[in-house]
Amino acid sequence: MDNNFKISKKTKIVSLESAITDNIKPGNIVFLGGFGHAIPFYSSHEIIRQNIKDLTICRSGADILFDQMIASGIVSKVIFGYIGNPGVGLSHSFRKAVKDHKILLEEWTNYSLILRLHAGRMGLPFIPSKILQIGDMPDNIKYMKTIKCPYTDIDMSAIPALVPDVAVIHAQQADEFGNIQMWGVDGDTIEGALASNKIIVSVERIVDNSEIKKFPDRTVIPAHRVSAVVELPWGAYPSYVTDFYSRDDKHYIEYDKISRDPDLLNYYIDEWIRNIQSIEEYMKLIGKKNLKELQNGMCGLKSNDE
Amino acid sequence: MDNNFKISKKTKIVSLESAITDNIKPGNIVFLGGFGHAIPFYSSHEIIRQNIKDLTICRSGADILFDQMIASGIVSKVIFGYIGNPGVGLSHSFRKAVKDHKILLEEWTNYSLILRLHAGRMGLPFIPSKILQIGDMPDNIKYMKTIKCPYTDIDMSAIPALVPDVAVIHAQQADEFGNIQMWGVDGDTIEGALASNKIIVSVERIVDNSEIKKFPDRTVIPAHRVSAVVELPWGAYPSYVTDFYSRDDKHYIEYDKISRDPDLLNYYIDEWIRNIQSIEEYMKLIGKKNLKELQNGMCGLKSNDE
Amino acid sequence: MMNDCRTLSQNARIAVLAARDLQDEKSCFVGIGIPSDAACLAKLSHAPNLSMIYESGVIGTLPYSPAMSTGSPSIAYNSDMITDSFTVFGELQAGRIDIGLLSAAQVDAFGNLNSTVIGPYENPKIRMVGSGGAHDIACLVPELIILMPHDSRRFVNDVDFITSPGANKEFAETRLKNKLGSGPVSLITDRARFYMSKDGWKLDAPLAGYSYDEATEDLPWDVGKGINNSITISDDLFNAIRYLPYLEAKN
Amino acid sequence: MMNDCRTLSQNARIAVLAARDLQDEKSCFVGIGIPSDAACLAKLSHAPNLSMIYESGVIGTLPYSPAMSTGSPSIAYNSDMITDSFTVFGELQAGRIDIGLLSAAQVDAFGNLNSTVIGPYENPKIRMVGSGGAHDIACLVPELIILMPHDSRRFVNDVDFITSPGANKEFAETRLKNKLGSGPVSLITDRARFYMSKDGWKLDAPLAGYSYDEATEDLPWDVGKGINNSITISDDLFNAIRYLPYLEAKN
Repeated sequence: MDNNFKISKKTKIVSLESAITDNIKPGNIVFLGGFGHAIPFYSSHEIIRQNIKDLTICRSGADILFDQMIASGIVSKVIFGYIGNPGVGLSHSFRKAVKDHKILLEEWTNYSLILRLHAGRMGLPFIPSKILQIGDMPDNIKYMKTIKCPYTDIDMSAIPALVPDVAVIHAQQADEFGNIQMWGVDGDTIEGALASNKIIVSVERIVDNSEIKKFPDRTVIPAHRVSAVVELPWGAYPSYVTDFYSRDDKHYIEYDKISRDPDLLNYYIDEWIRNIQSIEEYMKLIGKKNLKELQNGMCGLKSNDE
Repeated sequence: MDNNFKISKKTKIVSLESAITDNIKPGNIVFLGGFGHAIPFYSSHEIIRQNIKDLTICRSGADILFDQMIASGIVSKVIFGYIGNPGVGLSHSFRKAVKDHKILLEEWTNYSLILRLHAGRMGLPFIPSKILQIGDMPDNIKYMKTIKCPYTDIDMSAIPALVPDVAVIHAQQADEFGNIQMWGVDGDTIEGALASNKIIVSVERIVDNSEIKKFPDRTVIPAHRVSAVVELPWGAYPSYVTDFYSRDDKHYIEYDKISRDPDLLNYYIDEWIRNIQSIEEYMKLIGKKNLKELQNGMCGLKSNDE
Repeated sequence: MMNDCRTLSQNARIAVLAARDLQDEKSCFVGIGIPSDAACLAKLSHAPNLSMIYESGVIGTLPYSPAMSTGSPSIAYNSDMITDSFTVFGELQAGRIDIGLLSAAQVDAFGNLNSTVIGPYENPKIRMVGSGGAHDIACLVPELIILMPHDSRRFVNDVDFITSPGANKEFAETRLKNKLGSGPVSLITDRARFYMSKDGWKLDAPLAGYSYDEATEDLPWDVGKGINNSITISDDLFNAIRYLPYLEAKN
Repeated sequence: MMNDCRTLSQNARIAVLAARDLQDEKSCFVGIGIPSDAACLAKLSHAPNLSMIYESGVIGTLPYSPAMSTGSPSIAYNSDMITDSFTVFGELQAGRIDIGLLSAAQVDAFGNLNSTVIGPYENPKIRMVGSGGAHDIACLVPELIILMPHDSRRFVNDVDFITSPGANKEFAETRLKNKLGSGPVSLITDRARFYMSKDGWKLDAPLAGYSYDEATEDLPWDVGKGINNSITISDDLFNAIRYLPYLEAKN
């Protein structure tokens, strides 16, 4: 084939505003990506700014992004394996919402939640597993059925598929057509994205398609599955992005204090989320010194150049 | 932690001879890796040289390596989805062995074979699927059971797990501890390796552990799962290895003619397999000019430097 | 002036006719050979956003040269994504790949395909390669297109072995009940396009330049009179063939 | 001269005691905090070939600095492999990871662990983080080691919620029947090591420097008299602590 033949293809690049408006509706089940790494903070904040309500949010291990979503009053249900502030303590907004019966739970474990997404990704109504056969099971997941393995006769849990309406994830790079490249810790991010009907991706940088083709193994979601791509450098702050910036552990520690106090938390949500108009304002809030330190931090730009 | 602290760990590097002798026994189920790409020709030839008999060999899509193993009389059973000479035609040794009832078949499809390995990899006795419900099913897989999905009530195939005794695969590189890195087309290679109880890996090159740590995402099998590592440049010829050398399509085309004729095939097996004492002899047989051309070919060394 | 398809090779004729059925922005699961060529032609003409998915796990590629295997260098080279076979078959089972293209040694009136054996399974006259991914694609894909050179031995009343199930009544019912793909929708030969009806293949129309008699020559099925006079190939599609010179050379 | 463990921080004491149970060439599924620290100490002393697996998918790493999450930079940095969570949990379910280490808010006599709620599930006094991977590890791993600071509120007769199932008779029977892992084998506190018997935790021995009374203080269970006098920590293991300065600093 003629090497120079150019096919003119559709771009998937849109503004963050329309990525969210066009793809997330009230009542949707939304998978939020990022397992410690590459958590889509900034794009999820846009859901809060647009005040899209009655959402069910899901993932295996969730951190303070879930706390912020819950605190903002747009979440009616969580489907999860863990919600906390890893290494710091509890998710206080989650704790309060549960205490005040303001939120519905569907409480799995990390592996069973991943298997739910795995079944969704594979187009299966369920997948068997050995877990969830002993121990206490919350009423909210007692709809799960048991099956007998037709070969070994052992009882197994029939983990039901989970097919989120939309996945929101953050990655290192994409081309304009929507080929997404991510490396470093993934956790259940790709599993959740591929399980979902729509996929919204924010990336640190848009690159040319020729860059994508240099490492096709790094492409984790193919263009035709992606609904929207938004370029959002620092979009995963205060989590981290391998080869871009490190994790702001201090932010997570401070958030523990802040989220214990409703007034402080309101102020935080206004300051860090509701009043923010652009990623540039977000970066300003992070602060130049901090941006530089995080770029120099472990797994940041500099750490990679060693 | 002290950056310079060195832990003295066990090496997994052994000779090809002992990699095969120590890990493959008569009667074993052996998964052979490589899907078009990185087919473990040379290490599998050692199984033929050692004349380890009564083997069951398995994978989804199999090419002329399976033909050679069958022709050598060491295979009593094949578990497969496809056996042929892709883009060229049939596997003549397979065709003859079936005609002469010299081989047992367990005939799946590519996806069901992959699901068998997937179940094995996940520690499940079976995995459900929508396939194998309509169409003809050979008697040799009629032991497969059907189950009812407890949620949707639809009938599904209960694809039984396959846990090979040993996987033999070829990859780009490994460190001495057995961390295996592979990129390019994988097909079901990693699935099959992770499903297996033991894993034997030949690689184009041994690299320092520090090279592995530069791209931990490229590590496809962790050291603790690997039984033996052997350095075998050109070990995947006449298939190819991305960033090393291209596929020798001509060899595949000639093999079609050769494998139709028992005398020619015997001569071929002596020349290319039984009489070969070292990878250097194999390279000599490939020929200097051909080695160079293949390095310059598509997906070869040079193609990567563009 | 109408593009003269009689000047094309047999493979090229199948490829252009099949390419017409591949709409822009769809995703399709393609095998090596004419299926891949057809998708390339569509992509190079009316369907620039067509996504081509190979069972080796390669996505988003336009082969420079004919590939012998779905895992070949010319498929992997310059691709947008290389994932594993498990992932692409999973997408297929999840109904997220729109179209599949298959060929085989034999096809019957309801699109049942055989690539396993000629003769009885236990005592084959010719033992062939087996399903590969063909059975899986035929079961799972929402829309299946079957590609066949017009060779009367390939068109049969009953295939010797149903490797890849078609759309006969019993299968159609199970497909619906068990939420499988709906099966074959069109049969493309180098002379005509057929569509699947309740009663099996019916003629859509011959390829422009071919007569009704040529289109239906030696077919063992009643394919009707055709619903169109002939199928013409657009200039864009016709001209795209020049990007796949091997397709022309290979008759 | 015996290494004086009383000079160590509470966390460091748990970590060295637990490290003893991690044999060379085994693989272990570790969480953040003391489990990870214990595995590091083992690797730096008697178990150089111990494979450490984090649920984030990271394998083969020695964290330079304490990590807050299993997906944190100090876990990912300098690792041998980063795969996905699906893969490592699959290895666990396949029985291919030998040892798991867990901590929790509460533990009972049979090693049932609670990290879900204090108080009733529907009206919790304290709603905690939930299982994470803890339930999965407790069900699937062949050998489970439980790590607990000696804090009498954590040792209970009945946990408020069984997040991670232990080895009571009913569970043990199901474990055997349904081919799960065999569950908890040891409980490590900062004062002693206990092993699981048919009747629940029994004292192996106090950590050297601790008395029987200290080791069993406020425990609500009958842990017996102990089968050894005391557990001394080898020089290699004791000295390895200097590579994890944060472990010492953090009491």
